[in-house]
Amino acid sequence: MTDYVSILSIDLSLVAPELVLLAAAALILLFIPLRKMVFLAPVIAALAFILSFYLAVGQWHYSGSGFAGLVTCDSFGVMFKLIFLLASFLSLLIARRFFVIKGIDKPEFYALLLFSVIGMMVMANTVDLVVMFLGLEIMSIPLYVMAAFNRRSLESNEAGIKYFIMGAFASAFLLMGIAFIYGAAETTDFRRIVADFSYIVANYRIYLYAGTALILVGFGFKVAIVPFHTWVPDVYQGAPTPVTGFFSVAPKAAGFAVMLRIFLYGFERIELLADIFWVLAVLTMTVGNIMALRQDNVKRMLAYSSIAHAGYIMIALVVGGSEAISAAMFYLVAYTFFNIGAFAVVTILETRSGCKSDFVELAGIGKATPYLSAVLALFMFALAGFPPTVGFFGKFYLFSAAVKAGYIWLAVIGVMNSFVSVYYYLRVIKTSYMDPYEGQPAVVKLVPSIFLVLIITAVGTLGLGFFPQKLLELSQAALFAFL
Amino acid sequence: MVPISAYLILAAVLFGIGTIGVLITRNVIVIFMSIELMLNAANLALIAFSRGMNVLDGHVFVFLVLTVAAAEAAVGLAMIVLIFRNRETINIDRFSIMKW
Amino acid sequence: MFDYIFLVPLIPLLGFIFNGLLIGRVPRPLISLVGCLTVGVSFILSVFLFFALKSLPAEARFIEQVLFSWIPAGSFQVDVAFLLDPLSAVMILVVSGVGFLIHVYSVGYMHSDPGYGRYFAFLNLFTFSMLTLVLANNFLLMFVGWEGVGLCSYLLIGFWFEKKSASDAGKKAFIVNRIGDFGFLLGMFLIFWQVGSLHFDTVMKTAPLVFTAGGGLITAACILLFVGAIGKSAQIPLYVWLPDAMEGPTPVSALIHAATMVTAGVYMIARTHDLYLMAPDALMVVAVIGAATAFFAATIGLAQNDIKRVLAYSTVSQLGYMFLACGVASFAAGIFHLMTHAFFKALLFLGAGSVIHAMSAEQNMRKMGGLKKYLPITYPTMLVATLAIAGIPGFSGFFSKDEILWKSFSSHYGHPFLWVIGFVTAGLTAFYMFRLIYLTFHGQERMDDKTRHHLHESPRTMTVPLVILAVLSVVGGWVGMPHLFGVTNYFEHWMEPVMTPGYNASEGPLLASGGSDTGMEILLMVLSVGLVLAAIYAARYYYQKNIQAATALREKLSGLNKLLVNKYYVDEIYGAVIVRPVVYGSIFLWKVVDVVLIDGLANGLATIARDMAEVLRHMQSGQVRRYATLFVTGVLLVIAYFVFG
Amino acid sequence: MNLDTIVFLVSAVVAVFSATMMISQRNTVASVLYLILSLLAQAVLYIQLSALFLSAVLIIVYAGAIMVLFLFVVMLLNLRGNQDLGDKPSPVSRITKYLVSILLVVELVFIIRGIGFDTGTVGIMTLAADDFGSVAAVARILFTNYLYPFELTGVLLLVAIVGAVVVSKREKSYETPAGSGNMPDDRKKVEI
Repeated sequence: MTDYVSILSIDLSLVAPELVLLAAAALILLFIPLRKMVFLAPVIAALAFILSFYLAVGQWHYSGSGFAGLVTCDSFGVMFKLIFLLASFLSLLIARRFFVIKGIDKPEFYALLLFSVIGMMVMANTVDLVVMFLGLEIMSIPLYVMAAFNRRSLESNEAGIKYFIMGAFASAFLLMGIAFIYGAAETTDFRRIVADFSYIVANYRIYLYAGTALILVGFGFKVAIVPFHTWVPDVYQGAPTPVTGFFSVAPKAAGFAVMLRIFLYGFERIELLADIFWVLAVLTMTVGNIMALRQDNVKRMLAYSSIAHAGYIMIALVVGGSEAISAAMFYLVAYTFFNIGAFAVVTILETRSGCKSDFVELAGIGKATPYLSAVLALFMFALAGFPPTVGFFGKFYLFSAAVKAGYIWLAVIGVMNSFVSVYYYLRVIKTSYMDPYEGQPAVVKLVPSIFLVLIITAVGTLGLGFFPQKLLELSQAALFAFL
Repeated sequence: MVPISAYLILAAVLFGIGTIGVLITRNVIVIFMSIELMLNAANLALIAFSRGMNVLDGHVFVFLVLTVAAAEAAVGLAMIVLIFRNRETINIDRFSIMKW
Repeated sequence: MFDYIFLVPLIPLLGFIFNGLLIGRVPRPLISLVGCLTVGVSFILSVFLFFALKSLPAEARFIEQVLFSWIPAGSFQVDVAFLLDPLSAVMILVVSGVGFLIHVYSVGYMHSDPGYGRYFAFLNLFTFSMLTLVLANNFLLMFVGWEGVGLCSYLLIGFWFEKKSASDAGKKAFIVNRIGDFGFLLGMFLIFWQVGSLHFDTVMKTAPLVFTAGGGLITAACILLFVGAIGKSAQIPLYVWLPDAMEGPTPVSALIHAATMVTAGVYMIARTHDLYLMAPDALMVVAVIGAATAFFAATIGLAQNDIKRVLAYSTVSQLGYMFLACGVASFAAGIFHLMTHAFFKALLFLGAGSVIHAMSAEQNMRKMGGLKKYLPITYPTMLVATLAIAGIPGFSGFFSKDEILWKSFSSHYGHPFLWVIGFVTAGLTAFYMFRLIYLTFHGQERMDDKTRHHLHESPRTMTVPLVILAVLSVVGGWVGMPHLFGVTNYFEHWMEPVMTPGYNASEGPLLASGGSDTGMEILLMVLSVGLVLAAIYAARYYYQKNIQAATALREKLSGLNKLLVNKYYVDEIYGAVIVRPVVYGSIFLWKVVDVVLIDGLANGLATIARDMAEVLRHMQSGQVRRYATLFVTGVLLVIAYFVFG
Repeated sequence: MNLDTIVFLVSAVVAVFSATMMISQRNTVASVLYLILSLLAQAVLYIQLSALFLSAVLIIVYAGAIMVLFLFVVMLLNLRGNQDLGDKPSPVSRITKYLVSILLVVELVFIIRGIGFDTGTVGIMTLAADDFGSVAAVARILFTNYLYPFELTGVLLLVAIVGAVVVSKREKSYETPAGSGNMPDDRKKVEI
């Protein structure tokens, strides 16, 4: 019996950031019946994010494993937790105002956001496949609901149902993959799989490989690898814009957290992996970029652009090694800043009545709101990878890691792709500054919370471009443990 | 006397039927049930493996997956109800406002 | 003194921030004051820095200022740091000096433009980026400046974006420059991969240890970098964006598309010359492309009627000269020509701007003529510039061009054939430039009455820069007189600490030696001056005295071969073998490469992308079941790969 | 041909048959009932695999609760056999869909055959060790080793409840019809 007591007393610190979020979510759900207290929901959520961030920082370099080995706390996971928290905090700040204006502000949203982040943290905080699967579900189910959150919008409904069906479908494949891995290794714990790797390969190679393939598919779905990406444009376009901003960063980071762990720490000895990732990375960035060229809706364009960015990050999966992993982490942090920033601007613009974020609606905002469009331009430059924004460095690290490892053609294709992408990012700038606009430009009201988001993201985009040192050191320091 | 691989093959066949169901039916509810069938096929495989190796972990996984299936069912059905209210159809092909 | 290096680029940046943040909120005088003053201060600083550097002993003229450590990651060290050495000192003087004059000029030229604040903000941003480019002490920071100037160029070409041609030209410049940047970036990756550093000094010092001289890797790296230079400096086959870039305001053409940005490629090669010296094949490519560009751009320039397009092709041609110089390993001569060219070509553009200003925005030279008496300041200054570019002894262009011609003949890497091309091009240059002068300022007045009434000399802010540049166009060359004249070549001497080969100096005359064959040098010089004078005479014959002859010539130009036959009644073979390919070559470049290839490439890429998107669209039909089918297909392939692969 | 083989064959045939019927029914209620039948057959197989506890759970929770939920929804939506099902798809796309699914099955079978996971045979006749798969055994491992995921399922169910409520709750005063651009004017069928 003492056994159980010790489990509880020691191990809770490993999941402290998750517990804070859970408590906050429960608190918000309790407040729902009290109509007058509803306005507190976003505040509680924001405070919870901050507290959780603080606790997660406290876990830095604290490596340990608990709950019978099912929770593994290492700097790698903590780094990703911080990314999730940052992304969701920024999305939260964007969301509130938008929901109020659209008349869909409900406290449950914040609870769902918190739950979703818990799911991501669970994914990043373990080396056990089954726990990863559960984390994935805890993350995804709120995402399905959030996509459909604007219930009266047909687009939003459709986004929800499409995301749900494709997500559940992908989960089934993932589960089958886990079953195969389990059949091959008798366990789903990576430490044990890695320890017995040669034995497993010798005896159960085909199960292991089939399982790996299906796991690749299951998590590849979440990070939108071509050809498992088809849901992305529709869901991103249909979901409420702040939610889309969240989608484009946090779940993707969670997917990459798991993939980097599995494929670079666990299964890196499967020599077939590099080649398939090579093909998938090239496909993903090329298809994303080419499709983005032809979009007339900014959200949909950004959806394809996020596919392309997943392709860039996948270079790390091809290359492997500490440098590539830290480059991927660097890129994800950088991407969080400028992509959420871009979505923040799109959100603000969408608060104008009747706005659906089509390209034509950008016309004239350069004159109407010069500062806002300047910030938008900054984010577009960062997405396109112009120096001295952090977008450039992210790409630079990734590509130079590829070149260093001898994947020159991969880097060439990546660079070519990022040049193609310049075209559609600049189209945003061109439309906002140069396209003629008839009539009175609609007034856009900045609220403090969104203003804060813009400041944080813009400073992050430029500041990390000038001083990438700290972040780089952080992402390198985050590598060192895998229990 | 039945070999374990017979169960596994049955699981694969059920999984495939589920896949066919998702691909060819237009009724969202049936698609959804097909996905449930796929999850069950995976469960069957897990239990078969578990029995083959005489390790109980697989049973726990199945237990957990059943919860996941229940959670997905709750949200998925709610979503179907929502979209049916707005669109009065459950034909998945009709849900294609956004494309290209 | 050297602690203030960082202020040189920083001050224009402040100007940009000021003008950019307060677009349309401050009165114009303040905009112009801030815009010009920042660049002016930066120029004064550059002068001080130059003299401070000069006061040091030659071998100590290498100052690095590390502002902060940009990327300190382990093996991958990049600083935000500036490098002041004789090479960059000259460059910052040229950039900030010419830049300052052009800023002042712009005050007059743009005075009634609604986008005044935006214009100065961009111009300041450009100056900042260009100064960063030349002061950078590593490839990465240089690339930052490189992208920055490209961006400003794009913004300023499309400055009058209401005009479709302007925004199209901006787009074209952008796309073509992407191709160049692609090469630069890959070259940079290649160097980083091999050397493990991007710091210029480290790269130059370690390169001999890492690369085998003349080997494939170093040649590839150099050629990739050169692709970047080709894009930025408008060489064959990527030169096509530059003539179109004339859609921008004229001072922009003067600053960006003549004096500074387009020379970035030359600067980059001079900066990395140690690498090029290790790759003779790459040097040869540089020389051949430079010579070919010089020649073909000059032939295209012969047939242009738009005053700015003549100058644009002339710029392409002169840049070709600079690359020719670099290609024969005479980097100092290339930079020298870069400097003198900055003076006289900026002057020519500004003069052209003054003409256009006077002509109520008319740019067609066929509708000008006789402007001499209306533009008492513009005319003589432009004439000075023309004499300089034509290479009349005593003017700056003579010294620099002659240096290049001589080096292309005598250098270890040179070849008489290169000299012949340069020589002929010099004649062509004189011809088309004097054609411009005669068509514009001499002969009958061919403009309509309304324009004639409106003719006026430009305001003081525009003419003063013209005069200063005219003076520089004359004396600017005197610092680099050839040894032949019995004086020291100060310029070459100044550049020596930089241009001393970093690699294996004992192996022989790697850098172009001054050449001891004085008699040959004099002969060549006399020959080229003679050719230039003949060309000027021809231009005078056709375009001043006898404009009908020119018309006749033009009519016959399609059969230039026939003309030659009639006149000399010899060498049909010569006509067929040399002249015709040349004529067709220039037509080919002008029409085919420009219109078909590059436009076609740009449009073609767009079409390909569109077609691919058309195919890929079918994946995105909006129907979940199709998505699922694609998904399952993907699963099939992935599993098949793993299980059977 | 002993009892186990017969039980297996019968259950397998029933499971596959009713699964096939499920996806080919036009009537949704019938589909649900066929799925329940398939699940019952699978429960029998669970018993053969000594998963006694899970077999009970499958029947009680899955067939008993989840599928009834489906049935409720089908009744709620008042779906009949003749709902709008659009046009017949082209034979090419139909064949493609069958083809990829069947190929998937072939691949999976190939993989399974590739190892021949035959560590002895199983069946009711040869039950595993005493309490393998019993409630007690599963509970022991579930509440010790797998405590963490078990707690996570609690979170998951909470999420599902909140999500289901958010999605399907009748609209109340939270949602004043504001000037939102995304609102369809009539909620009738939107034909695209």
